Amino acid sequence: MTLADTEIAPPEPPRYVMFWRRYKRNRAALLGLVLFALVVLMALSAGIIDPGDPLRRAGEPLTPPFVNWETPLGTDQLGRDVLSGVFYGARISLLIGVVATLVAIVIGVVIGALAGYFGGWVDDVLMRITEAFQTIPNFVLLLTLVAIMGSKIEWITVAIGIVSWTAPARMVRAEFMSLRHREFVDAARNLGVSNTSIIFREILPNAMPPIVVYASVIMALSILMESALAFLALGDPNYASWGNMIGQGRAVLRSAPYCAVIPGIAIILTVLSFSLLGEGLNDALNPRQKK
Amino acid sequence: MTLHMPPILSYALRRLVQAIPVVILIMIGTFLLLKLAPGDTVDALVGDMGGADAAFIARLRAEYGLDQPVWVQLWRYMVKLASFDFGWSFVYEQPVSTVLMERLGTTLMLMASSLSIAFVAGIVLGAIAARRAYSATDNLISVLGLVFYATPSFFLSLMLMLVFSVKLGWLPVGGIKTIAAFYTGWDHVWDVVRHLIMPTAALSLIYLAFYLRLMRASVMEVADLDYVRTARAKGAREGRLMTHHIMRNALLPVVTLLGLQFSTVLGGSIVVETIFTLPGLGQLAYQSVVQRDMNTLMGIIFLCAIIVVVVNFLTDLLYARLDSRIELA
Amino acid sequence: MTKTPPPVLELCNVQISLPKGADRPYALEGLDLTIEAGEIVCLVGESGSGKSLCAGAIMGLLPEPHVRVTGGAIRFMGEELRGKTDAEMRKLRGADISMIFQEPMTALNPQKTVGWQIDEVLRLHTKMSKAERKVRAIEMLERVHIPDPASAYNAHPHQISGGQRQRVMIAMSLVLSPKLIIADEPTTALDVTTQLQILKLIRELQEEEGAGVLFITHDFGVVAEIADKVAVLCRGELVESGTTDAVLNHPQHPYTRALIGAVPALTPPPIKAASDAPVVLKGTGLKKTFAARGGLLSGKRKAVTAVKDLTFELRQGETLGVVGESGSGKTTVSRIVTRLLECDQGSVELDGTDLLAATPRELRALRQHIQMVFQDPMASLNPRKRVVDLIAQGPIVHGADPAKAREDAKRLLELVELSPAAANRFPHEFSGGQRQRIGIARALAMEPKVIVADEPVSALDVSVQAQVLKLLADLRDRLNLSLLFVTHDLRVAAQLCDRIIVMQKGEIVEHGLTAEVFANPQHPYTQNLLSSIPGRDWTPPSLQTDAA
Amino acid sequence: MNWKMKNMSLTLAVTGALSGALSTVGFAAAAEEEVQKGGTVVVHMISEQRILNPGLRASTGVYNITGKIMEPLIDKSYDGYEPVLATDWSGSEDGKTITLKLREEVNWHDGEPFTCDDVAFSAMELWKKLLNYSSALQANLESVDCPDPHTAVFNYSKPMPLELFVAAMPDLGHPVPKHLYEGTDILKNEYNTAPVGTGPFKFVEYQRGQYVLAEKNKDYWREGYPYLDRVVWRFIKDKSAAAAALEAGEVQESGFIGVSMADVERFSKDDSFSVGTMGYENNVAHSTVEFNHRNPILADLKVRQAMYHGLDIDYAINTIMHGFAKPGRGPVPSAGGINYTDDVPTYDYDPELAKQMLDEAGYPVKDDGYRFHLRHRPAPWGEYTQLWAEYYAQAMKEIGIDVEILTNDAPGFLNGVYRDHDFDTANGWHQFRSDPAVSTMVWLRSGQPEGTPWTNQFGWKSDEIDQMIDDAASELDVEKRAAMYHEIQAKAMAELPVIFAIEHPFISVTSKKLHNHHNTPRWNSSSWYDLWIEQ
Repeated sequence: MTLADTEIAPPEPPRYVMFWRRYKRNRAALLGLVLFALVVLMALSAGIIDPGDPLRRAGEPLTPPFVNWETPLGTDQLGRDVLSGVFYGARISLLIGVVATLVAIVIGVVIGALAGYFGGWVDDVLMRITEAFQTIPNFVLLLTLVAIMGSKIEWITVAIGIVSWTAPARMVRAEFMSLRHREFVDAARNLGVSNTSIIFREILPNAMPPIVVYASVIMALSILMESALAFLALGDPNYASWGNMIGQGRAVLRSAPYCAVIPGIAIILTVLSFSLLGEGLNDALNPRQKK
Repeated sequence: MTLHMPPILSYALRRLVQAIPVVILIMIGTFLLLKLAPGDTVDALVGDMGGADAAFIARLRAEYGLDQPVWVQLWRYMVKLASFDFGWSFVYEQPVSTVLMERLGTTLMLMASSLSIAFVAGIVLGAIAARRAYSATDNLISVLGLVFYATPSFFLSLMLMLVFSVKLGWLPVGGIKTIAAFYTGWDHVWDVVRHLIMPTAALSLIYLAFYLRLMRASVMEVADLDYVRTARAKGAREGRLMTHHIMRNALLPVVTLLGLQFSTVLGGSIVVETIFTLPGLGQLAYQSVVQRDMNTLMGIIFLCAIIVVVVNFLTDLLYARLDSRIELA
Repeated sequence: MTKTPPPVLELCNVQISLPKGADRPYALEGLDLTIEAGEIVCLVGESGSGKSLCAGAIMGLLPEPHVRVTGGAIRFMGEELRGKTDAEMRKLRGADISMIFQEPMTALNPQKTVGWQIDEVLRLHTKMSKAERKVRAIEMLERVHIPDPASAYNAHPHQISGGQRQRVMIAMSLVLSPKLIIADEPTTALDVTTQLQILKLIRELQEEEGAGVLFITHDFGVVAEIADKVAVLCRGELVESGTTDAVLNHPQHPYTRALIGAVPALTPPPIKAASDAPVVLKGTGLKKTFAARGGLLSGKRKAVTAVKDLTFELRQGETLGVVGESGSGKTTVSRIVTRLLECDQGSVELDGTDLLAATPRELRALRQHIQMVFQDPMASLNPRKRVVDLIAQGPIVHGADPAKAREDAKRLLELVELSPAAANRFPHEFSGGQRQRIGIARALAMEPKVIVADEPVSALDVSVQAQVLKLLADLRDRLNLSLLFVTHDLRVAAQLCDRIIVMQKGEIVEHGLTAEVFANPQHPYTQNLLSSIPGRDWTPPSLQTDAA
Repeated sequence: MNWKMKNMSLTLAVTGALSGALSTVGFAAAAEEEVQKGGTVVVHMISEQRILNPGLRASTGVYNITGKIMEPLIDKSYDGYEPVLATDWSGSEDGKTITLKLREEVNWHDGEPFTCDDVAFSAMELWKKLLNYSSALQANLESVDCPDPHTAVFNYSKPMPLELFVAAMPDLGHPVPKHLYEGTDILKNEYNTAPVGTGPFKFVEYQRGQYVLAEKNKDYWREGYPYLDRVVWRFIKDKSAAAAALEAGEVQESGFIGVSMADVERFSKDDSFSVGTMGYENNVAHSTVEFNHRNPILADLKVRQAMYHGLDIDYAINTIMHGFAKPGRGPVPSAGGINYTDDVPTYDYDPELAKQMLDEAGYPVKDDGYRFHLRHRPAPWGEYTQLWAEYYAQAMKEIGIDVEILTNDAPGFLNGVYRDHDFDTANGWHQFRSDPAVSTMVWLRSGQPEGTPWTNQFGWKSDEIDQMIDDAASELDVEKRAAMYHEIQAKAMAELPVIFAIEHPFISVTSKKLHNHHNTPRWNSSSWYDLWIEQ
């Protein structure tokens, strides 16, 4: 028996293995992963399922589902194929979700990191700005931004990002405020590392896990916001998006409910998958110290 | 601040002073933002009327001062605002303050009821889920909560309306009261409650998941703390642990969220108010944007700012009540 | 058949299993332990030895089903506890078996008053009226020597000091005169002077009540202070047990011998001739005040002075100890001299250059000459960086060729006695002591003139502590380093430091050669400090161990 | 039964109704039944007009409400023009003077008598100065004389056709009480939102965003009327919610296509409701495609014609309008009476021809698969307008024209098209107001000030048509005038400044409990003095 401290434990499995072990403990998160994979698969295979323009007239208008195998999920008021709309819509929804989230996270990280790291008047000014943004109801701000620039999908996506950055900014700030006093930050400063490097190379990677988890929330909210815009007839009609499909489908909700219900279910499942994914990420990235 | 006043007052005053630059920032920002949007309220009015001739349009624009440079308009507005004059709504042909006051009641009722239901239900369900973490019950509660959360609010609202108003005929389709029924007293209250049930349900089901998730995480965290172990070592049963030891500490982060949530809910209520024809601030804000009703929108944002300041203040007080570590003096 | 009353606690061949994937299948295996009434039995072990789970097993509070008792017998007053229902166990807990925890701040509910929490025990287990309970609780607070028990009754935990909180904990666990008290590291979180008082209190009350005490600790000093009998645990196995005298002074098992051998003796190093080496680090008139946050509603900030008018000198090759209890300002000193914290007044001259007056550019250049080893080996290493990058980071920042810096880093790993093969691992794959070695390697990579070590071994187990201290001393001598060593542990200071500064409330109360100060403390505070060292009368036997 | 067939028959029925067989579709008269007095009728309003003064705002949304409270001088019935506050009207030979006889013993709701002073004040201060469309119409009005309290003489500096004057009066001839307006800031007068009129119902309250409530005027000048106790106008912006309110019986009538077209069709098969286009003969609209002729491609007539050939109008009518519409035949709709003609050039759906024409015009398909790209702005009113835009974009893609749709809210749309001219094509619906001169010809007449919605902002100019429009406006002879409009219509169809693609009436969904409804050509705007409800 030895007390020698220098003996090194056998190496741990690689990080992704550990990650996966923790992730799969949460069964609901596994469901989320399956759903998410399904949505991604739909987005990827949209061009294979239906190589044409999803907005073209594909059959008799308002054909119910399971009647014509050319259009298995039926057609909408203008004879557009619901199935291909759902598949192409997955692309748009994922695109909106991912890009809007990136925009929100990037803005949030920069503002939150600066405020949390430097503190003092920088923090005061940035937090006042954040509060200002938080005070304006974000959907009202979104409507205003869309009113300014019109309903182009690119702009809608960016605008959703712009109205979503405050929460990640606050989270990043809180993380930075707690991390900046951690000894490893002192250690880096003590080595003469510059502020920029400390912020982005030392602290940020450690501040990311909760942000990554929250990103799933923003993704979910982005898709819901796009659909709410479409409900108010402010979506971009040049693309098949689930929001647009519901927005138009609700006109025939009573006579041809599938037009709105099918994309509605697609949204629910996608948003659900993001949320469950977030729960799983939370378990995997922020393991609670169990004794 | 050398004045001797109760700490709560001086705290309130301090919060107010802190809020002023934020409010000014918000007001100027909103003003300029809306000015960036193409068209003005005259365009919107003329569009609503189904058209008008050029002279009429020019006259209206001069009448509303919209022919002035933006900076002049902004300056005039801010000067008026300094004396709490919100100006005139050209869309409603009423002072903005009147327009706002008419809507405020509905909004506050809707928000108070849906937030409190979401809050209470979220807390209870979140606590249950946390105590049975990773069990079937937990999965059921969590997934169900998330399904509601994932449902677009208009979708949920339309479904509720379809079931409860059209098919079952139990609840009124929309509005805040039965028109021309002239109820008084408790009948009136009951009437309003009936009108609020569905919109409240739609809104609260969505926000419920927020609180549920937060509460679940919070309870799981607090349940691991040392003092809970202490209480267990004293011989307390699980139920008592929850009610006497875990709950209050677990509530702290949830209460913080409550304060931040107000504006979000106001934005989220736009769609619900539109569907249920509730004359609330959310719908008014939406209408003000698409009608470029500058003064009304500015009024709403100002009101929002005030409410957010007040709600945050109350949250702080509540927080202080809940957390004995925070000193009141 | 039994004529004598049964022992308070009897553990026979207790086995606790761990979940799959843990480092070993059983947390405890074949543990036998007996505690008679009126006896204090110390269960000693390092972290991970399974000593806390033993307490959990007795209380029936293991995190089941992952960790559970899978074998043996746990008898309390002759009665088998295994197989008792939860309701039956609840009746015992708090009344007949009570527990005192390590961290009095977190072990008390922050939202409830002290009185409420003591009252809860009475409410759960007795039918006393409210008034009776209150009388009883205040009486109990009095017994644990809390000044003004009536007002303490209404105080929240955060409103009283750490020592008083532990007294409350004790009051709470003794209020129903339990037969068995389990104390899990009850003094580890306390300052040395407070620690002694609490130990005395536990002793005093236990004698009054005649209860059996299972005292869990890692500190042989504490054992020497309080124990009647000792049991030593190593990785779940009982390696040695016996009377205190037998185990402390005549350990048999190699592990026990190693542990005891690692306890620093209180004999300071021999007095070196007054050094005439050049002064490398000189602090003059340092002052630092913090703006403490006031209450939420008042918003007023009170200024708290952390360090006032501090002056010191550190010579080449010398180790200067900064000793004090929490709140003495010793950590602030380490942060000021490395300029991690901006100072209000004074100067820190590093080889004649004022570090505090340096421009940011100059400061960056100066930093390579003064490096730091931090307290918490986990927190001071960026968990997202590989070890080699952590060590090479400093040189790279200061312009070294990255490839060469990484090569050097591997060599430094060897220097701190770690295998260079582990260079590409992440910090969490190392043990605490290993991490601290990495921290030292990182500091050394800069080839500094001065190393400031802030409590570098306080988070480590005693055996590891000795090894790290030895490494530090070796390196210091080999590389002719100057060391500013901040510590609360007088034993550690005695072992390593040539000179010490004793700080209290931001001020130096005494300074001088370590041996002189230890032998003949002048200031009452220093005297008090020295006389509070647990086990000060026990000199660990000089043992030949097979550990490094 | 085949879906499409059903729709076709519906189309035929509606088309039939529009072309003159007015009494056959939708609402059968219920003259035989016993009239029940009392009760409340709740009407759905899709948009909220916050000013309740028809003397200040010419808009059907305003008339819908104020029509019951404030009355016009003249209203329109299926038999022609009906005297309301004016009992008789005549014009002078030179067309410069119009004399009205006013109804006697009519009181305002506050008890003051209605006299010529009110008419003169309203005409000079409101109709001429403040009322949209009217200020152009009354531009030449010099004065209104009151020889006696019940005679009003309108003096014009240029001839004013009596036919035009009378046709305009139902919409643009609502007097306001002078005693409540004189000496005040008319635009901010409190009675603008709490109207005082002479009508069968008195204003009670206006809850913004919710409803307007009016109650029976017991002193109404038509003896024994009205039948109803109350009328409530409920604002429900969401069409699905409105449909639900109708089904739940909370609302008895929804006009101006207040529910989605799909629900219109659904209600048409529901026994509790009658659905029809009656009562909107005065308010027919066109769904359009508008061109920006500043774009050299679109300035080419051949391109515009080709695009028209690329549009399957029948398909659009069936799918988007669910059959409740007919193909457009130029600026004057078939409801335009004598001024309408269908003897105009037409453009059949023929995508092959369209492609060929575009090739000929010099726009072959390029490497990216398109001939050229267009930016299209759809009007944000009505879900069918959006669908029409999307159909148009798809139809154009099929003939090789890429159309990108730019969605905006109302001010953004109006600004983009009518002020900034930042569009290639646009679509919306444009309402016909009883006479082509009121608001239709401004679509074709050049020289409209920038920023005036629903006017010729298309950069299109035809001196010939400008001249014809001006001539028709001052032509006093009804027949000659009609002939001029026929010519303009044909010319517009030939040169296609705008594609008047679909003529659609407005549609009402009405509970069968209501009786005597939709019995005038502008029924929703009329006074409803004879409307009653089964209790």
